[in-house]
Amino acid sequence: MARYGMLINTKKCIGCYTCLVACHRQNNLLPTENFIRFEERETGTYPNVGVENIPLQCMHCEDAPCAAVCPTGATYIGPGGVVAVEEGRCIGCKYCMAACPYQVRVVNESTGTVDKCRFCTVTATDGTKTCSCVEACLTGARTFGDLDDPESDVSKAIVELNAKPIAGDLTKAKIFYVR
Amino acid sequence: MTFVPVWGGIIACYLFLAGLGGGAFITASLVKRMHPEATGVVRVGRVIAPIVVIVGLCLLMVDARGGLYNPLRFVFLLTNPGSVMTWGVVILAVFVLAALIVLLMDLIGKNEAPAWLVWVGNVFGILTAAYTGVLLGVVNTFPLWNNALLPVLFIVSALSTGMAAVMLGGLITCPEQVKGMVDLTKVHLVLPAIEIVLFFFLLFIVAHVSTAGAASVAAMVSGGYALAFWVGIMAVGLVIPLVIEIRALRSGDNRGLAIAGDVGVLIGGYLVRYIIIVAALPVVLL
Amino acid sequence: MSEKAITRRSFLAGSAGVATLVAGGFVGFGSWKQAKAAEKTEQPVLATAHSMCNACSSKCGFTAYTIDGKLRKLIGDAENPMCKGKLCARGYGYSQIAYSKDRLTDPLRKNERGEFEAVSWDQAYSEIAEKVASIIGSDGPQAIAAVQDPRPSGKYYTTRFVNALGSANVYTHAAACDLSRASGFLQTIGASTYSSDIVNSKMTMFIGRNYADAIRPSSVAQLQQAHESGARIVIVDPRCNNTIAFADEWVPINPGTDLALILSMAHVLVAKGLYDQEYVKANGVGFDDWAAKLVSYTPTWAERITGISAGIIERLALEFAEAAPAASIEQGWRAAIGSAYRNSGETARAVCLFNTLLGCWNQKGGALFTSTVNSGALDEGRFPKVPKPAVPLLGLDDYPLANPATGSVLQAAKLAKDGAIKGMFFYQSNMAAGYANPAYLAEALGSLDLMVVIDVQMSETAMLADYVLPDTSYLERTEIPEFIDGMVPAVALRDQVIDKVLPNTRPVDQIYGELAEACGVGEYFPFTVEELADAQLRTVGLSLESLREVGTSFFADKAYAYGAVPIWNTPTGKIQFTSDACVKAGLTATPEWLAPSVMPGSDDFRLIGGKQPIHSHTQTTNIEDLMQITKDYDLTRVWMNADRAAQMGISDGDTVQISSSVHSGTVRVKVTERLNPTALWIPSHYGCSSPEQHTAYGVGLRQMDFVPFHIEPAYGSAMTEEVIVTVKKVGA
Amino acid sequence: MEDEALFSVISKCFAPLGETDWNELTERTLWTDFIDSACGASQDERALGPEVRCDGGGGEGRLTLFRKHRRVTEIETLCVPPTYAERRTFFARHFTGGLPESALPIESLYTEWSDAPGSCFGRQRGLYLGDSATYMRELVERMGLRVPDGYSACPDHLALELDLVAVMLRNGIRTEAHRFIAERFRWLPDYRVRLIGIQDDARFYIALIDLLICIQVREDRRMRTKTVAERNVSACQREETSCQRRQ
Repeated sequence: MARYGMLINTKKCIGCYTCLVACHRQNNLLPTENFIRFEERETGTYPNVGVENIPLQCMHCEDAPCAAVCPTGATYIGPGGVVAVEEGRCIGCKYCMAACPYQVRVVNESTGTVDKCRFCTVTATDGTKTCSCVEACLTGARTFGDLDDPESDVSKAIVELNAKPIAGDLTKAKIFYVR
Repeated sequence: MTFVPVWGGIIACYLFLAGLGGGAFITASLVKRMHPEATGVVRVGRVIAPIVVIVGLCLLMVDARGGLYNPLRFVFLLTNPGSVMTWGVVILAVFVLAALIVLLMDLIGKNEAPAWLVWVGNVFGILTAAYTGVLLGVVNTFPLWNNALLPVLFIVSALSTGMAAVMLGGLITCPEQVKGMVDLTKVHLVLPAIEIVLFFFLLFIVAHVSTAGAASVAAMVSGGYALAFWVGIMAVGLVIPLVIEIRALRSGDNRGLAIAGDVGVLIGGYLVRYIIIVAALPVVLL
Repeated sequence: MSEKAITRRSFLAGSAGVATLVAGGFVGFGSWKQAKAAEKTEQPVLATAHSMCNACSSKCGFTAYTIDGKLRKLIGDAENPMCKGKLCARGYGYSQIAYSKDRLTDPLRKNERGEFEAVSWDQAYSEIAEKVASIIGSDGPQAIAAVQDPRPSGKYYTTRFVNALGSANVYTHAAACDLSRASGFLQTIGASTYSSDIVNSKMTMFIGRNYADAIRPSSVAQLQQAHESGARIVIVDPRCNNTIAFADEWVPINPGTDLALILSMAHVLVAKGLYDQEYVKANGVGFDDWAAKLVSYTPTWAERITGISAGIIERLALEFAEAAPAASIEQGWRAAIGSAYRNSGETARAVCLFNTLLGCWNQKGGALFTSTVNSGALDEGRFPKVPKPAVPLLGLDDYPLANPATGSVLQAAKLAKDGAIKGMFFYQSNMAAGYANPAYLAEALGSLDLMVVIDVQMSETAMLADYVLPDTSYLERTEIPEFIDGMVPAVALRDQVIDKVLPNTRPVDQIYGELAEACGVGEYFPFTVEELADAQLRTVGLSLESLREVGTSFFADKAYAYGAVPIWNTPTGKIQFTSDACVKAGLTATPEWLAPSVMPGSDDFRLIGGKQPIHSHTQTTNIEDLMQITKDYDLTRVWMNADRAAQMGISDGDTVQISSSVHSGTVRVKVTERLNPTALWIPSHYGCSSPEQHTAYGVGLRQMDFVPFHIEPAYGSAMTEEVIVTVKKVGA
Repeated sequence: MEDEALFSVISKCFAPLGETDWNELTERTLWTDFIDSACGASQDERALGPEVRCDGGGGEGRLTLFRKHRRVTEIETLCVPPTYAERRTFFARHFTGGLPESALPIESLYTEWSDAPGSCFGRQRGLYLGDSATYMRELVERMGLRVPDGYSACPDHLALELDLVAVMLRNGIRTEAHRFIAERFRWLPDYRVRLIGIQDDARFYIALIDLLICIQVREDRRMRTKTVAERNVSACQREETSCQRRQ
C-alpha cells in the first residue's frame, strides 16, 4: 500500500494563491472554505530582508491528533495514509480543529461539518493526474507521491533537498517542507 | 491569516453549565450531610444539577451544526473510546441519569435515594467538572489549555459555581434554611481564594513556557480581554464574593449582599470558561 | 368560474396554447439529484474547447471542460506561449463571471431620474444612432471617440466601428499603463517594446516590473528558469515584492528616481570605457551629446537622489559590463517607466540607451525583438476597407510623443470636458475607476452628449453612461484570432466554451455590427466573426477549424534567430541618443535627469500602487472566491516601512487616515521591512464604488482617488504616483 | 377560479407580458375572480385540498388573528394590480440584472449552485444556472414541453415554475404538482427578503410571494405528515370555528 505525501518547497513559493483557488474549483468549496492557509514570514531588517511564503494544509499525520480526538470516528486514517473525513459521521463539534496543531481544518458553513485537504488525486475519479494544488502550482513548488517508493519524485526530492515536516516529529506529518 | 478561536460563547456556556451541574449535585449532598433539616436547599441543588447539564448538552448540540442538521449522527458519539469527548458523553450521561433518578425519588418522596446512587452522582459530578477541564487540557495546540492546572481550576470553579447556584436558589426559595449554614459559608469562602491562587499559578506558568502561552496570557491580563478578566473574573467573580462572605462571617447575614455575591460567582464562572476558550492562542510551528 | 383564454395560455407550451404533458416525466428533485450524481460518476460526459482567459491582458490559452453545458474545469494549455500549461488564481477565479448574478442582462438606458432602466436592443440602437448622427451633424465625426482595453475582437470591432463613422479617435488604457514606455522606446529604438532574454542572460535588471504579483505564467517560469540556471536577477523597486523569490538582490530605490540610477550606471560605463563602443558607433546617433551630459551623473550624485549607495550603483554597473551582452534592463511595463512619474517617458528612453551601451540588442541573453506574424490582407469584397478618417487622432497635438497606436486617453477626457469630443464608446474599459482621478473623470465624461458602455457588469464607468449594452462573457463567444510575438510566433483563439448564459446579452462583434447598421454604416460589417476569423487565419495558412482543434498554433518557419541587426524604425534610422521630436515636445534632446513633479518630505509619503496576484486592476474584485482571499488575508492594507511606523507610533494592523490634496480615507496598515521609507504602498485593485458589484463594493481604498488629475508632459500618461500623502493614526 | 388558473395568473405577474395581455389579465371580472381564489388559498386554506394547518396549542387564536389581519392587507394590495406602465417601470428596474436594485425572481440566484461532486463553483450562491435550473430544464423536457428561448439562462424563473404547476394541475397530475410546490418554492423566503430590500414599492409582488409561501408551507407539511394531516382536519376546523366566535 502506498503512503502518500507531499513536498512543498517554500523557496519556490511566490504566495500567489493559485493552488488555493484551483483547490476550490476542484473540490467544490465555498469561498470561505480554505484547505490551504498561507503564512508569510519576513526576516531581516530594511533593506536586507527576506520573505518566505509558507502554504499549510492537512499534513496527513500518522499520529493524527484530529483522528484521535474525533468522538464519532468521522475523521480516520484511510487507504494510502490519507487522513479523511466521513461527512456523514461528522457532527461538527470542532474538537479536531482545536486539536490540529497546524490549524488547517475548516468548517463548511453550509453543512456545519469540518473538512480539510483530501489529497484529492487519491480519490479523484475525473482523470485528475495529481493533486489540484500540485497541478496548478506555477513554479513547481509542490511534489506529490508515494513516500514508501524510494523512486518516486517526492521521495527523491525529500532526500535531495533535505525536506522536513514543518514541526519536526510532532505528529509524523507527511508534508515535507524545504525552507 | 489571523487566528480565529475554534469555539466561542456557546461551548463556554456548555462547559460552565456542566461544571455547575456537577458542583450543584455535590453541594446538595454536602448540605444533606451537614444540615439534613435544610431539605429545601437540598432539593434546589438536585433540581439544578440535571437540568443545567441537560441544557448544556443541548447547547453543545446547537454548536455542533453537522449533528444539529442530522441528529442521527449523534449516535456515533460513542464510537471512539480514545476521545475525551466520548468519555465526556458517557460521564455526562451517567451523571444526568443518576441525578435525575435521585431527583425523582426525592420529589416522589416515598423512599430516600439509596446512598450508593448519591455517591455515583457525587463521583460523576466531580468527573463531569473534571471532564470540562480535561477536554481542553489534552489539546496540546494551546499552552493555555494544555497543562495539569486547568482541570483543577475547572473543578474548583465548578464546585464554587455549583455551590453559588444552590445558595442562590436557597436564598430565593427558602432563605431561612440558608441562614444557619455558617460552615458551608466557610467552604464557599475558601473556594474563590483557592481559585485566585490557581489562576495566578496557571497564568504564571503558561506565560513562561512558550511564546504562544505568553501571548495568550497577555491577551487576558493586558490585551483585548483585560476588562473581562479583571472586572468580570477577578473583581465580580472572585474578590467581591470573597469580601461578601468574609463580611457575612463577621457581621452576620445580609440576604441582598449574599445574592449579589452568588450572582457574581456565576458570572465569573462563566467568564473563566469563555476567556480561557477565546484567549488561547496556538503554538506557532513555523 | 370565469376562465379566460389568457389564464390557459402557458409559457412552456410555446405558441400552440394549452400544453399536454407526459405525466410519467415527473421526477422529484431529490431523486433527480441522485440519478444525476450516479450518471456523472459512471460516465461523465465531458466536452472540451480551447479558449483564452480574460482575467488579465495576457490571454492565456486553456482547455475548458464542461459537463451538461456547464463549466467544470479549466486546464492551461501546455502549448500556449503565455501560460505554458498553467493558469493563475485569477484565471480560475474569473471564470465565475459567466454565471455571476451581477451580470448585466439587458440593454440599459439612464432615465431622467438618473436611474438605469432596461430597454430593448432596437430602442437602444436607434436612440444611440440618433445621437451619433446629431453629434456628427453638428461637430463632425471627430467628436466621436472610443476607448478599449485591447482584446482580440474588441480591438478590431471598436476601431472598425469608430473609423466607419469617420473618426480616428480610438484610445486604449495605455495612458494609465505603458504609454510612456512605448512612447519613449519609439523615440530611441523605433519599436514600442522588446523582450529581455532572461532565461539565457547572465544578468537582468527589473525596474518596477514584478512577475510574481502581476502574473503571466510563462514569464514566471522563465524567471525561475533563469534564476535556477544562475542568472543574476536584480529587482529595482521601492517594495520588496514577491519576485524576490527568484532574484538575487533587491535595490530599494526611492520611488520616482529610477532615471537617476540608470543615468548613473551609464555614467560608470562611459567613464570607465566599459560600454560596447563599436556597437554604439555603428547603431547610435548623438551618443557624444549624451556622454557629455552623463559626466555629472556620478554614483555619489545618484546616491542622494535614489537612496542607493554609490558603491552599489557602481557595482551594478560593473556587473552589467561583465555580463554584457548577455544582459539587459528588462522592458518593464506599467509603474516606473510606464505611466507613474513625470520622468517615466525619459526613464524609458534611458533604459533603451543603457541597453545600447551593453550592445545587447538581439544578442543571446540580451534584449530581443522577437518575431511577429500578423493576418495578411483580406478580400475587400467580403471585408470592405474602411476609409481613413480625415482628422487624425485627437490629442497628439498636445502630447506629440504619445504612441499614436494608443493615444492619450486622458487628453481625450480633457477634450470631452472641453466639449471637443461629444460622444464616447467604451469596451471592456473601466476608465472612470482605473485611469486617473475618478472625480475628474466623472465630471469630464459627465459632460458628454452620448456615452455608451459595453461590458459584462456595472463598472464605475458604466455607471456614468447613458446607455449600457450587455456583453457576453469571454466564455460565451468566439473572437478573432490573437497573434502572439515570441521566439516562435504563434496564434491562439478564444472560442466559445459554454452557451450564452443570459439570452439577451450579445457578443461584442454583434453589438458593433448592429450599432453600425443603426448608424448607417452597416456596409462595413457584412460578415460574421467566424468568417472574419477564418479569413484572417487563411492568410497565414490556417483555418478556424484547424485552430479550434489545437487552440494555439506556431509558425515555426518564422522562428526568431539571434544576431540579426534590427531595423531602427526611427526618423534617423539609428538608435537615437538625441531626439529632435523630444526637443520639439519641450524636453531635452538626450534623456537627462528630470525630477519627479513632487517629492515627499520627512513627514509625508509618496503613495505608490501595485498589484496583488489575485486581482487584475478593478476587473476581478467582484469575484467572490478572489475577494474572500482579500478579506481572509486583510489584503486591502497599505504597507508602511517599519522604521517610519515606529517613529509615528503606528503598529501593524492599526487604522490610519491617508490624505492627499484631493482625497482622504482610512485603512489598516501593514508594517513591514519590505518597503522604502519614503513610500506608502497601496494595492491598486480596491475601493469599488459601484453598488451593483455586490462583492467588490466598498472594500478598501481606491488608489486613483488620491491622485490629482494631471498628465505627463509630452508623453500624455497619468503620472499615477505623483502624489504626496500624509498619514495619521486614527484614534491617536 | 381553479387552482391552475390561480398559478397561471401569478406566473404572469412575474413574466414579461405585452400591454394587451396584461390588460386582459387584470380586467375586472378575471382579476376579481383571481382575488377570490387568492383569498381562498390564503384564508380558508382549502385551495389545494384538505386543510392541515396546526399552529400548536394555546395561543394560536391570537396568532391566527394576526395572520388573518396580515392576509387582509395582502389581499387589499393584490386587489389593485399595477398598471401596465407601472409594471413596465418595475420590471425595467428590478427584473433586470446587474443593477443595484435588481431582484430577479430566479431560484438559482438564491440557492446553492450545486452540491454535487464535480461542479465548478460548488455551494456558492448568487450564480445563474445552478442545479435548480438544470433540474427545471430537464423536468420540463421530460414532460414533453420546452423552455422558451427568453428563459434559457433561467429555466428556474419563478414564472416558469408557477407555469409548470398550472400546466400540471390542468393536466390532472395533482400529486406531482403538490410535491413540486413543496420542493421548489423553498427559496421564496430568501427572495422575499430581497424584495423588501429594494427602494421601490414592491408590495404587490411581496403579497404574491407571501401567498406562495403560505401555499408552499402547507404543501410541505402535507407532504411530510400526510397521515397525521388527515387526522388533524377536524381539529383544525374546530379551531377555525372557535376563532370565528372570538371575532
